[in-house]
Amino acid sequence: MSADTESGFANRNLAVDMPGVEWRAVAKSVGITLLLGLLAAPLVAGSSYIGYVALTVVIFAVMASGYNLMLGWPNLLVFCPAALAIIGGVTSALLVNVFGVPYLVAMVSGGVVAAVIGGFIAFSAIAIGSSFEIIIATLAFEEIVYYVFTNWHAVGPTGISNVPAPTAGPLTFQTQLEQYLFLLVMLTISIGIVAVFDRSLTGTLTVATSENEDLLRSIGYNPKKYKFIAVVVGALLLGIGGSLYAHVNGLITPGGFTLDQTVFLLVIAVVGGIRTVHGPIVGAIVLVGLPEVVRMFGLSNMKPYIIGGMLVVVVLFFPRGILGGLYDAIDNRGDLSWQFWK
Amino acid sequence: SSFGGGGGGTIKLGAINPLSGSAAFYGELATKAQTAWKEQVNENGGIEVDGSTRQVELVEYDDESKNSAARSAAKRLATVDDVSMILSSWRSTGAIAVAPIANQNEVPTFTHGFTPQVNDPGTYMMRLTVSTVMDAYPALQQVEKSDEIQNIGVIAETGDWGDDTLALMDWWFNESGHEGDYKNLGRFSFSQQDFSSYLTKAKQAYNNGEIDALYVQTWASAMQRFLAQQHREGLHEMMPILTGLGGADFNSVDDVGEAMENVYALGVYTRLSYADNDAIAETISDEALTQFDQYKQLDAPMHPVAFNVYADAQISQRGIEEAGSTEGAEIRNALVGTEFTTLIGDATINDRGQPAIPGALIKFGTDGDTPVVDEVPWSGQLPPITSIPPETDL
Amino acid sequence: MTDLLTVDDVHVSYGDMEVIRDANLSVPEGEVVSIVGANGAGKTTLLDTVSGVKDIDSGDIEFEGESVVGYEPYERIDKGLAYVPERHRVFPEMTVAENLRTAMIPASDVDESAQLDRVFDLFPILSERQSQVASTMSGGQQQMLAIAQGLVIDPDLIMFDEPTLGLAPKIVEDIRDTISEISESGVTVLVADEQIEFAKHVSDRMYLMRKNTLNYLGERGEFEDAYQETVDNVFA
Amino acid sequence: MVLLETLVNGLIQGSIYALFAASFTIIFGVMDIPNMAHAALFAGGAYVFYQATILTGLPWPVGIVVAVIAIGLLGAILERGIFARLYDRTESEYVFAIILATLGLARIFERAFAQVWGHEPKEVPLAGLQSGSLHAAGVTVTSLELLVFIFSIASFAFLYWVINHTETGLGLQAIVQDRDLARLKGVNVGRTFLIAFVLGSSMAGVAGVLNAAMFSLTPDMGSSLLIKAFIVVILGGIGRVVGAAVAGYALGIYEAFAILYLSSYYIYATEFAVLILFFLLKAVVLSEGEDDLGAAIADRVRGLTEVTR
Amino acid sequence: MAILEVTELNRSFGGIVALDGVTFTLERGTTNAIIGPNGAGKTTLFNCITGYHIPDGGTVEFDGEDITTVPDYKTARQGVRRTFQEVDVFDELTVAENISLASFESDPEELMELLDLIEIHDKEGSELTLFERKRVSLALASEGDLLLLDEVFSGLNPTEKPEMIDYIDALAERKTIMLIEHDIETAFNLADTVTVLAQGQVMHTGTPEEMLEDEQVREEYIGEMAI
Ligand SMILES: Nc1ncnc2c1ncn2[C@@H]1O[C@H](COP(=O)(O)OP(=O)(O)OP(=O)(O)O)[C@@H](O)[C@H]1O
Ligand SMILES: Nc1ncnc2c1ncn2[C@@H]1O[C@H](COP(=O)(O)OP(=O)(O)OP(=O)(O)O)[C@@H](O)[C@H]1O
Ligand SMILES: [Mg+2]
Ligand SMILES: [Mg+2]
Repeated sequence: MSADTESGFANRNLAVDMPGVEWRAVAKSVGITLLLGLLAAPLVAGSSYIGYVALTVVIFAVMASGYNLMLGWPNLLVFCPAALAIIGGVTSALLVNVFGVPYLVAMVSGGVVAAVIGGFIAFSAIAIGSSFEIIIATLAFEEIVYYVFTNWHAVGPTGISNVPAPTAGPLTFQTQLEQYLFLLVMLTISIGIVAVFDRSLTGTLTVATSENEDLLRSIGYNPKKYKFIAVVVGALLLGIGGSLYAHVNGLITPGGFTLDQTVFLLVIAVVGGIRTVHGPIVGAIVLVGLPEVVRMFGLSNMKPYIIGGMLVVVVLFFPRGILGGLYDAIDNRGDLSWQFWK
Repeated sequence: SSFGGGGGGTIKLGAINPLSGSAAFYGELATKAQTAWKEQVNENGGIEVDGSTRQVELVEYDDESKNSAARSAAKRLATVDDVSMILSSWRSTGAIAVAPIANQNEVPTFTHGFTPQVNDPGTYMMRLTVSTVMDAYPALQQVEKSDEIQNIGVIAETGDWGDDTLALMDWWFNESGHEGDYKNLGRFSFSQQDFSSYLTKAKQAYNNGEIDALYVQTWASAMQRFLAQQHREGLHEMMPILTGLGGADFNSVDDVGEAMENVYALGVYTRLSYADNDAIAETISDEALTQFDQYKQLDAPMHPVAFNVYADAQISQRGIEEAGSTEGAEIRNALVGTEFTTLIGDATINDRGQPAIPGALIKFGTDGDTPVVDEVPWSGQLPPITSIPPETDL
Repeated sequence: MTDLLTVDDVHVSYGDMEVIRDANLSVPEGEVVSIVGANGAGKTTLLDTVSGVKDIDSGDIEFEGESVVGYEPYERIDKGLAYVPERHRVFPEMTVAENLRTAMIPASDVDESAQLDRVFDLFPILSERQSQVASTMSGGQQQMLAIAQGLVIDPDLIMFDEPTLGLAPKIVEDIRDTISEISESGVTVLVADEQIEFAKHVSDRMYLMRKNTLNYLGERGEFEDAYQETVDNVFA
Repeated sequence: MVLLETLVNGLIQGSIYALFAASFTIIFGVMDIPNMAHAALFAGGAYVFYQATILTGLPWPVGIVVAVIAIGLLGAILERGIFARLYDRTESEYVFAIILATLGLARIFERAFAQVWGHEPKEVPLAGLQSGSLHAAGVTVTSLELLVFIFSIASFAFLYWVINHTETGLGLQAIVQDRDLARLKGVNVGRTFLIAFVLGSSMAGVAGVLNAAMFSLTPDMGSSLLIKAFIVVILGGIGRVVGAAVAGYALGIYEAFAILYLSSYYIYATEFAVLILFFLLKAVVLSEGEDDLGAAIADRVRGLTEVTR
Repeated sequence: MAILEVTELNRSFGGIVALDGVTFTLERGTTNAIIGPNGAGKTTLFNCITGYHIPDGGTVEFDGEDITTVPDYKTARQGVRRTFQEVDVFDELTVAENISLASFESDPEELMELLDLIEIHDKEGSELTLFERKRVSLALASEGDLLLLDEVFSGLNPTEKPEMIDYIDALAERKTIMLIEHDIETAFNLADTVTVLAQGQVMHTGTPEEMLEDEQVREEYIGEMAI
């Protein structure tokens, strides 16, 4: 037994691994996303409805990945992901529509602007500290963003319409399949960013902030820094997600990015599995897909009961979400070979 | 159309109704009116297309009062269900979300949104619904005509309809140089419960001689709350309240009782509810009244919004029959510019999807505590207005 | 002399893990009985079961001649059974005074102000700091508050889990004296502690808890040798 | 004159916030349950009352009693059936769990109300109080407004007494701070929490009746009040009854004056901005180890005067 | 050369004066005990030295550098490490992860060897016994040059105490140590110097022997039992 443990320890050689990024794990996460995404591509061909749904799934998966970074690792209950997303979306739509900036530049700018605002939010949230106060302050911020956009002439209550489809240099992603492939690349990059974060010292330290700040400080780390990084990177992804939303749908309206949307992103993140790299994808598939299934079975009338009931059930029986629960079940079985995709 | 040609196949028509969320009340009415219409049509054999009559099949989706859901419903109706028309889509932002899909897939869609933003020439978004700007027109006429009312205070919602209203006021009084003036007394949110502070402000303005009447822009249930409250505070005793559709078309005018005293409101569909009043009856064509009598036989709601939805369906049917086709583009061609008679009266729709429909400005009074029509200061055709400043003058 | 508390053939487990096997204990009225034993031996668990916080698998616990199995902690406290848990657990955001008032909720017939006077007499610092929030007190001060919470309900039997943890030697002496005092005033005391020196000093009888089993070491005068023997055997 | 009237308007608006926030104070402020379904309980009370009085024809006092019992019972079912299973989760898991579960419940309830009673806004007369009015110093208020004002003050007074001067209140605070220790110290944890939740729910039910009587009854009648209630409870200082009451009225009065003088879109935006500033300020003023804003400010002031002396 | 110089340190909370002009010096490589009644200000002193609390007045110099207002996470990097009175480790991380997180220069494996943690390197923090937790928290603090240990012996049983003494002795070979302790015997065994803190003030400083002989210290603080 003890010999076993010792060799196990030597194999893991944690002391050396800790500070760097576990690139192999990251590569697996990214690879799986891309692979499964490509396998789903035939469904998207033509202008099929399921393809349209798939686009929505991917966009929400990107946004929820960003939100998951804030919720899952530092456990900060920031309640304004929708505001960050629309900031990214509006920035990018205006840059393209008004200034004729190339799409990729506009998208990244949208992300960056959201990240800068995210920085202010992170700063405030860290200063405020108490979780309920953070919830309310960020909710208030979201309302302010809503008021500002609805009253700003460039946006207004009816938002920005006629937002052109995404482009990359000479490529224009016009058909559903083209858009899907482009979105898949963006999702893969997002998952990569989250995976790198998860599998690095920074990620570990960010988790540690939610557990015991005093202890973390006593061993020489500044918890604020790690919370800050998580929120800013999360905001970046949310901003990019907002840009994808605006350009794929051709439209972005402030009314669509208020508390409802925030709650939707929260539900995606939690149902999928907080602090799991792929949780947001699973959550987005379930929550964007479920209404379609409900429709297919002609249960539209029952939808509030089905969604509401599902939330209660997930909370009661799968507190770590679908993916978190799955990992736990696999862990408990002790079958490590299954963990390759974690 | 999966059944192929001939008389056997059904005609598929879509509907996007808010069955839950903030606009659910309208969704509920729409569903009932559309179902009653469908049953009536099918009982009579169906819609006649190119020599054969075909049964109507309705595919309805809930838009949850949300734009994203409205959009995916439209996409589904256009691509999966392959409907010939969409009988209803709600809210202005909802219409904006639905418009690109309707246009791309060439599915004529009736909307109950009020925004001019979907009114580009050639659009597939059509309406028999009054836009915000049309809404205030008769009231402004009244200001023009009346000696007592020179300056009005305006209370408007936050959001695009309120913006449109204030822009119209600005254009009417300041740019076009109509007599009188307006004063912005504040914006409130649709979900507002309490109007006391606005009422205080209006009273103050009235007492200072700054305004002679109050124009309130809002819709249905908020208007109902507003009227009830201004009545409790005795505002109606001092000055008239001017308003658009919201003041007359909400759920049940009777509920508000005495509060309707001294209210001027635009009646379009509401006129039918007051058809037994002589002054009102004069504004409604005989043909419309006959159709309304038939409507009353149906198991459909006696509510102005339901009348409007029913009229949409009527026009859709005529459009399909006129076109002799279930192809969206042809139906649209048939709809534009043709004069149809519906239960709300004769109406046309222009190339921008905007209607010209009959309406009246109703001044309410009360009999005991039931509201009655006092007089009808204005009636006639409401012209299509698609932008601010309005392109068309009355 | 009657036994105020008896524990009969009690078994307790956490999930599948049995942490107390067949424990038997009697605490005669008016005496000080202590349980010593290493970390994780099960002392806390035993006190938890007596207080009603933890359920037993089998066996019986009698207090004042009646079985209390199945009774909730608040019912047992009302019968006069106080419990001071380990590691100075107090309500962190309550003030000292609120902590004491909370402790008195389940005790239906005590003279509140007299009891407060008594504990303030014992720990003057608590009297000075009545409106200080408990979490801002020093570790030792919190321990004093925890002990005071047990005493204010004027119990018939009071159980202390590691009462001297984190207390300065001088205060430990005070606690020792207090235990003797309350014992003399007729209150029965059950102490669980690793500090054998302390236990030796205060106890009339002693038990040793070792690897989930409870062994009786004897009365004052006997248990010193018995303990030494066991320590020599087990820990050598 | 206008000032007085605006003040009265503010107090009325504040009473409505306070009315809703009072019942929320015990559930969210004291028990730490961010119950997103609270607005549904609020509307539920009004629907039960509507069913009992208007549709069934019972006299209004009976209607109130029925509403209290029905919503209290509903609260009991929620507490036992759902919340009780979540209490031993870690803090952030608990917050997520409660928020999500109650969001789910809110949807279910709203839908159920709509299916049973329809979406149409309902007028809910309450003992003819809407029409009675009082005039004094040139200000008019309806009897109902006066009742709502009195009721909201009374609610807070009652809560203050329950939380600070009863064993239930003390036990409640103990449970929230350390559930296991509270049980160990003899607090009847299950019963205390149940009582408090039922109390909060019933209060929400009655508040709903009053709100429906003042305005109109719809399934989502309370949803715009919910966020205000969060603000009020947190501004007042979690768990502080007097703070919540003051915050409720302050918010109402602020809005009344803002409508009069700001006359812009920005009333709510400024309100939220002030809120954020308040939190930041509080975070700056309170340094480590302190949790009482009043004391901290007093401390700062004392420090200043000592330096200048 | 002095590794730590504390001069006239003051800190109060509201009206409570926790530290009242505390002055002392620690020599490099020594082991020092702080004893004193409950509420004397011992933990607060640690908090002020590390920068967890910023003192109201006075200075703290570490290695000749003024660190009075340097926040704790920076002083930790400079070499001032502490344990907490409430034993803290990261519950969700394994022992090995805990320790590698805290080690910048030292070799985590060596540290685990020293504190006998190799066997349990794979256990998560939440699964540890008190003694194991104490050892891990000691390991977390071991990176520094100056280790501030807050009641590391409390709650340990008579067999564990000697082991803990060995661990601290081993660390003391390389580090300067300052420990708060209520167990006089253990404290005096380990310490080169003893400081008595009472009501926020340094009452006495000296060798353990001197302390034992001091009437006042014995009477007011140590009592007769502990010896
Ligand atoms: N909540 C729990 N869940 C699972 N096991 C537990 C729990 N509490 C205690 N145990 C286990 O029960 C056993 C007895 O623990 P207990 O706390 O009663 O010991 P103790 O003698 O009081 O130890 P100490 O001296 O450290 O306080 C230990 O092995 C412990 O790990
Ligand atoms: N955050 C705070 N707010 C108010 N008072 C405090 C705070 N922290 C400490 N105190 C007070 O300062 C004094 C010193 O506390 P400290 O924790 O330093 O004592 P200590 O010497 O470590 O005692 P112990 O041996 O009991 O742990 C105590 O009276 C305590 O109540
Ligand atoms: Mg124990
Ligand atoms: Mg201390």
